[in-house]
Amino acid sequence: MTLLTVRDLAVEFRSGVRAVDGLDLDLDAGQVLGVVGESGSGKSVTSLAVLGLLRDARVSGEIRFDGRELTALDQRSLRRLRGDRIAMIFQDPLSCLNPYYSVAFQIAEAYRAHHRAGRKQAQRIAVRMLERVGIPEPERRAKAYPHEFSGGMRQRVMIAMALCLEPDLLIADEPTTALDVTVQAQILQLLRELREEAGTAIMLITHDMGVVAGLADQVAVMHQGRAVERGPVRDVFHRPQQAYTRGLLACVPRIDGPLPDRLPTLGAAE
Amino acid sequence: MSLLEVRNLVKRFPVRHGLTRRLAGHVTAVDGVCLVVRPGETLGLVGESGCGKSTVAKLITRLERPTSGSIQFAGRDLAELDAAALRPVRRDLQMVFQDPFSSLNPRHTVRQILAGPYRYQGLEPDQPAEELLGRVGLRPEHADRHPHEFSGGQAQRIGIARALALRPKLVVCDEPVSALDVSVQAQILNLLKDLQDEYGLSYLFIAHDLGAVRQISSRIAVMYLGSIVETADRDTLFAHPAHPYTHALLSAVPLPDPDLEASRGRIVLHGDLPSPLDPPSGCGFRTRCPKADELCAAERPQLRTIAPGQQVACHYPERTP
Amino acid sequence: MILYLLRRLAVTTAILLVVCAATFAIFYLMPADPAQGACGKACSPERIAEIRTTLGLNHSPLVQFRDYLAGIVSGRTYGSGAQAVNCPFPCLGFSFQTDQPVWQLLTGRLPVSFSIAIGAAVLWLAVGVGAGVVSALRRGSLWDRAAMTAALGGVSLPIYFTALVLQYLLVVQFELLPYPQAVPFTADPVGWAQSMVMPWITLAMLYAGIYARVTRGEMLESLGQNYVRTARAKGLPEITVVRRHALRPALMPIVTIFGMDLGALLGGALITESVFGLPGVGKLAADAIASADQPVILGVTLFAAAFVVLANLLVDLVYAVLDPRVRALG
Amino acid sequence: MTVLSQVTVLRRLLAQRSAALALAVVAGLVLVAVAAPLITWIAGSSPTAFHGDAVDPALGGLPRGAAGGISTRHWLGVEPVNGRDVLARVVYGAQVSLLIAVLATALSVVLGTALGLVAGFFGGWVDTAIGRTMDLLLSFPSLIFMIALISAAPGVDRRLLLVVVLGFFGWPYVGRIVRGQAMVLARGEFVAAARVLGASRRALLLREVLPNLTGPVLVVATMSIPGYIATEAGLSFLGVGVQAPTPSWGQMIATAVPWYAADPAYFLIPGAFLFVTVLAFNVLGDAVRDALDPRSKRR
Amino acid sequence: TGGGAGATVTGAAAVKGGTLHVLSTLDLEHLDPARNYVTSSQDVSRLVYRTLTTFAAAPGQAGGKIVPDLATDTGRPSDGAKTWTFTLKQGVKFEDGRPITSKDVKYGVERTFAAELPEGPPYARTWLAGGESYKGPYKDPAGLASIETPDSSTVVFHLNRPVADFGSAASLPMFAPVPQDKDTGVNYDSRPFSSGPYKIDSFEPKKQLTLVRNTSWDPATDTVRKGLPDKVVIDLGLDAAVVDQRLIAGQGEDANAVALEPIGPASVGRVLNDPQLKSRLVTGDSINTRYLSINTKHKPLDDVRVRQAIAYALDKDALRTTRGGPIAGDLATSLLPPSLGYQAEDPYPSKDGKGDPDRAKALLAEAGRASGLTLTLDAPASTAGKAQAEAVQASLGRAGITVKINEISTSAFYSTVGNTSQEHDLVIAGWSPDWPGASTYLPIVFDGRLITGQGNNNYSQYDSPAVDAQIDRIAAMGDPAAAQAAYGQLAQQIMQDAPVVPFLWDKAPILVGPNVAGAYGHIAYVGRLDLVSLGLRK
Ligand SMILES: Nc1ncnc2c1ncn2[C@@H]1O[C@H](COP(=O)(O)OP(=O)(O)OP(=O)(O)O)[C@@H](O)[C@H]1O
Ligand SMILES: Nc1ncnc2c1ncn2[C@@H]1O[C@H](COP(=O)(O)OP(=O)(O)OP(=O)(O)O)[C@@H](O)[C@H]1O
Ligand SMILES: [Mg+2]
Ligand SMILES: [Mg+2]
Repeated sequence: MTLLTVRDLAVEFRSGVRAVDGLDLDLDAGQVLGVVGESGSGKSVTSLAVLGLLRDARVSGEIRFDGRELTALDQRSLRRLRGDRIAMIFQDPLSCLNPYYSVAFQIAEAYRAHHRAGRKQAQRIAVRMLERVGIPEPERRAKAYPHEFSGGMRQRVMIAMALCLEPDLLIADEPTTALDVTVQAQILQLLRELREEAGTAIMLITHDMGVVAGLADQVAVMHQGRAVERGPVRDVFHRPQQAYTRGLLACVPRIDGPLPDRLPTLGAAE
Repeated sequence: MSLLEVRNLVKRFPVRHGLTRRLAGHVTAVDGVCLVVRPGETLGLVGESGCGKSTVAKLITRLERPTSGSIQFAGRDLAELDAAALRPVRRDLQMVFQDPFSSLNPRHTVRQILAGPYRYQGLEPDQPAEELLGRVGLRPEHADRHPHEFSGGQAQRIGIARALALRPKLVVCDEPVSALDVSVQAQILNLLKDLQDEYGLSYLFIAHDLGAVRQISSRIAVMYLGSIVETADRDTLFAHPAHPYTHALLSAVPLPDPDLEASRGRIVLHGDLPSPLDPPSGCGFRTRCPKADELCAAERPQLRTIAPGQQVACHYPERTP
Repeated sequence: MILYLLRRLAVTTAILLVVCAATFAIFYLMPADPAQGACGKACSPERIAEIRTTLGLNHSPLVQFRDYLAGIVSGRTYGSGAQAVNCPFPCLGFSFQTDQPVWQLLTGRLPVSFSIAIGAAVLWLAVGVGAGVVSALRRGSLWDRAAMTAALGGVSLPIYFTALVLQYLLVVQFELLPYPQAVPFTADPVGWAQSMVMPWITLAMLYAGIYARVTRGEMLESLGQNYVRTARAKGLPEITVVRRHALRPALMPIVTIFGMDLGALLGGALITESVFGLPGVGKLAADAIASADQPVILGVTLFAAAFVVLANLLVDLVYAVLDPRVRALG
Repeated sequence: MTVLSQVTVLRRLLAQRSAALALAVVAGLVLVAVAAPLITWIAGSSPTAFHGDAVDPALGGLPRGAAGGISTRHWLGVEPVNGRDVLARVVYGAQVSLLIAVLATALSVVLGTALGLVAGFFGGWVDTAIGRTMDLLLSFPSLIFMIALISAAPGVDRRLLLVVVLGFFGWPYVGRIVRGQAMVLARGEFVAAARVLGASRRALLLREVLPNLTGPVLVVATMSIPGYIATEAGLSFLGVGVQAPTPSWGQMIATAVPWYAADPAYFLIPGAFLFVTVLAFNVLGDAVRDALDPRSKRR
Repeated sequence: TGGGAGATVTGAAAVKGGTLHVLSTLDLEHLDPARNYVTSSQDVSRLVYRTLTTFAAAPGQAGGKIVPDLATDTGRPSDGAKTWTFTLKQGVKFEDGRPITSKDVKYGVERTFAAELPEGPPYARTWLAGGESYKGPYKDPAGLASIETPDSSTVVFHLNRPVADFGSAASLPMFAPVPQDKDTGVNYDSRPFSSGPYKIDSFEPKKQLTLVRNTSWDPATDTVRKGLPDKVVIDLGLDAAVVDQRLIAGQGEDANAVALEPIGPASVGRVLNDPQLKSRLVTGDSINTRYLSINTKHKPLDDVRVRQAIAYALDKDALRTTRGGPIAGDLATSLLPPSLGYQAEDPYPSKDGKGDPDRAKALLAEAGRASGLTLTLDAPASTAGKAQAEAVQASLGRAGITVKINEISTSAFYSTVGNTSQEHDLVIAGWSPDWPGASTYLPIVFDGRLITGQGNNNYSQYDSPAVDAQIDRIAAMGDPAAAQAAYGQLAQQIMQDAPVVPFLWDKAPILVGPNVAGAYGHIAYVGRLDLVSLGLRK
């Protein structure tokens, strides 16, 4: 069943930049859609457009979520949807957490925005969520502030916050880019588990082909605001149809396989 | 015969905290590092964020003064020299930085930037800016522009041109491609390789991206919590990592191949890099190591040779098959 | 923490000591000889010499400075014998003009300065911060532009100009208010408020302008933070997003400047008090300077400086309480 | 960090209508100040000549005629009591007020930049010493202090004294900003790059760091000029301004204070000039800051 | 307008009771009788304490008459006016009800010798026998032998020289009684013990002085003070413009208020244009003369022709305008004002007092100064001081004399110009005698032998042996009328040398609230209202 359908999405900023330009995407419930592309290809803008969080921009096209057209919704209904049915985690977990509040408060806050719950109850749920994302000693750590956490733990907090409402869709915008490989592996493992346990669909935005290969079912390759290639992950990786996709795959130095003397580059020299 | 030989390099920083700016202790950012770079080779230095890679680079280029240890370069101990004595040495020892924009003075034109090396060394420029630009694949008319008029890749080329102006023997590259987009990374890696071939340069190439390190290095050193845990030839390291950390690191790198990813066995380490403010006793890696035991807590393993061209600092290295 | 406070207090004392020494040094530049001033129109050189002895002006500057400092810490006795005058701790000397203890003069003036400063602060915080927040939320709107133009106008209006125009309009022309007078709040709250309205507005015009601009800037900054985006993505109501996630961080720098401004004002709003003729610490300073009443000038300068440095200290402590990043490490 | 070229900055500056207007006002004022002799020559007046016939001694020297004695002879009226031409005094006052403000700004910028740069760049005890000095000066009740200092120094040219005193108490504001910037810049990789190339400390300071401070320094300079104009006026108001019969706006307002009810024009005219000038500089300061800030997008 | 003529305001007469408000721009410098030496404080202190003699409570020249106060008469001279005897009235009491004795008077005079209380008049110290060596009652509790108190109501002063007007001097606050057990030294200033109709309820310097009725005061013993209001509240340190505005409005409590100081120039137009306000303006005569002092010791001012040129050049009318125009007084033609009973020709006449630059230029040319000269004027840095300085500058400028203004902060002004080494060429000054008459004026200001390095009052540093001889001659005269005439001639003699250029004989235009009665300017308090006669209409 299709959870999210994006058709001919275009985002134009007031400055005249068309960050997204005719994008089509499809994501089924419980599936992982990897969205890859170079910097500036419009990945983040797309995710924000889905949540209706873009300001100063003209959004056109269709964004259909669970049968509802999001572009037609008013702010109120969108707000109800946010967090509750569509959750989001971002690239830089430190700057995404408010330094003035404890992590449990920030998780509980998300819960209380959509459920009638007392402070105490919400706090308990926050602790449970922290435990679930693998924070050791969750009772004690709940009172801590974001700066007292390492990068990986902060991203776990973000994930806990996103998942406390058991959303249908999790949009993860570069969730591991700021992290070291060993920590990245932990977070990817966590996402994998969550998807299996809760059946949450994930829109995974990244520029790392490896991350997509390890987690996604479907993949969309973005270039200059549109999806130049879409399909099941195996097809796209093993039989890329577009030269752009092939270039993207080839220009990344790998730790396995043959070692080329010179790396192939994407397009002409800049 | 080595160009650069670093022995037991240590750097401690005082750390002050909070409102009171009280001395909270010392961070041992670099804790007894030993490295050798031979003429014409590239030594790759990898490790996680905060493990001390940049500090090593700054110590070698003497942007920081070491707490202890020696840095033998071209027959002299750089650790001992003062600013005036260092100046002539710097002609042979240059550096390329991570952020291509912040490493170029935004107020200077490219021409001024490229004249800097000669000016600061008190030399007459022997290569005009246009020539230097040509070497790194930029056009002569770029000379009169300011850095902000370039893309990240182009700016990094300018940084490389500047480092090469004095025809150095060793170039320390601190994450020169980390800030760049994937497609541009490849171009810079190719350029560095071409220049090495052309001028017989040696590189100390610092990165956290194992793929990039593999692409450019002939030998690789793996760093963890301020120390080198393993050094090996490139192929040996990727084929037979001996230190559990190297092993975990390699297994954590996602491969851009869905089938391989699905089938591969993963070692997922627990926890994060310990704080260098309060390092664990004994082996620095023991808090995350699946093999750790009492010995690891009690005694710090020394770097020892376990195979030709492979040294490791571990009580229980992986066996070479 | 205790240690920190002690160290800060030591630094504070050092600052005050330097302020004190500098002010003292100025006295030796001053053309007005207090002895001659006191001597009046019927004066002989012998009499001047006598007065110098009584006022302790015959000692070297260094000795006078030492005696002065000693007086602050432990009180001191002027003169000797039957006429000895005891000046208890904290002794800032006696006014040459009125012979009153400077400390008593200062504390007597405080209620007026406090009334002015605190009332004005409430007003400008409410108006300035409020307008700044609304402007930031409606960036580019008509409101924003109008508010920011008004703020710029407020910032550009010299205080004495505002004060006199207000007085002309409200008192002379339309007779809405009486001339400001020092009415104690306890004696007549209405009269007190009536007298304070103009000083409040005068100061608030300036500071509200400054605060509106700072608040707007800080709000725009914090509204652009990623955690505000996170808060929205959680589906929080916009009002909560603004209040909890944008305003609170934006208030931190405002706390800093507020502490400094309030500290400076509590030490006397020189121009405002002078224009409206309100006997606060600032007016005391102006009068003391005009009459070369050196002990009073010295006292006021120290007093005002003390308010500023104490406000600084307080701001730092408040910061430590409000900002978990500082608090944890403190 | 991107840096905009001078041309871009100027273009961005002029693109703001308010800024262009403010720039025009400032330019106009400078012109008026410079051309003061010419203007008074055309208007046929002098800033010091008494016109006893323009005032009515029987009424305490109130100007004859409406609105402070505005007439074809005296375009902005005359001062009460002595009948001096207000226009002439306002334009000469512009000269004095602007000169003092600009020179005080220059002094505080030079001091502030030099000390802030050294403090921020070298850090350590140098920074501690300079930083503490700045803290100290900032916690001085400077207005009281300035008045005491100025009234204590007789016989010195007040204009010079004002410049020195204002500049002296003003430099920490510049110093603080420069210090902060210099601290960031000193950690910048381009400074490290110059070090690796063997640059001396002098070269690092002057060639690498200093040019990057022009933006912030320009902003504080533009912002502090109105502050100094207002402070000079305030000091004149409190009786320690330039000496009679030299006109400055503050001193004009100060003498007009007792007359604010009897002859409002006398009070309002220099006040309006002062207000417009300070406003124009403030607008300009804002605009320069916005124009120099690469992040700021035009609304 | 003659002194006090326009003073009686029409309407109901004053009744007893109510609260009188006095609005003052000044601070009362010193209320301690030993230190009280400025006219504003003396005007106020007359409500609080009584002296041996005092001025009559009357407008115009009549106010200059000395009348008995605590004493039964104005003093009985003997020994060729070297011994003066006063007898205290019966029934005079302090505020606590104890009788006032001759000891209290003696102690009060002795206090003026104390260095701690320095500001008072010098007369006791210079005139009383043995005064040079006496250090005051704090250092010298034995007391001064030359003041005798044979019984509790008789006090005898033994002088070291004949003083014809000692009876006038006895009107100074220093001749007020001070009970020794109430003396608090320097702190006595804030609460002098009352012998008059009012006692001090509270006093906050620079803020407010509140006086309430002294029930021990017996009106039967006092022919001068009326003591009508129950309470007198004096607001201090107000802004001059605010005082004017408040009295112009005259609303609320301000209806019961009077100003202590004359209205400012800025209010003159408003008041004179409004008949209602004009009727509330009281213009009192004053014995103050304002003049421009010319430093005769400086070149080329040592040349009498240059000084005369300045006398011709000065635009007295412009100077008067800075003080409010004609209402502020009459242009001075001589050193001694008509209010002291003198009339004299102006030796340096000009049309309407606007100066005669041509005569001045001619005199300068004669003195070989045709090319002009540059002089420095010392002026106090007050609004009025600056305005006057600019007027001097402008008017002398017409004769080719360039004047540079040296602003001196008001507090330092007199000590600076009183320092002969710091004084410049010109000083704007003036003099009020301590009591009507020339004896505390010409001998102090123009006696060349009294020039001192510091604390000098002779700002022109005028040193003429002929004048000094005249001064001595007049001082020895026993007949006051002859002395007065002689002073008149002496003044003309001095004018010929032009050491000073008199420009204004002050008048004090003072506003009173609509409900205040009995207001007139008192000549001895330089035209300020005689506070003891004020009362409220209802
Ligand atoms: N608020 C905005 N106003 C104007 N242009 C914007 C805005 N946000 C993004 N853009 C532009 O839109 C384009 C796409 O940006 P986006 O952030 O989606 O890229 P991305 O694919 O997420 O890149 P990255 O990998 O660097 O995160 C870029 O050219 C960017 O400059
Ligand atoms: N000047 C300094 N003062 C205090 N601590 C420092 C300083 N410089 C570096 N450190 C600390 O030393 C440790 C090593 O830092 P370094 O920058 O060398 O790491 P890195 O390996 O280069 O990390 P990254 O991959 O993030 O660049 C870190 O914990 C860092 O916080
Ligand atoms: Mg992005
Ligand atoms: Mg690094």
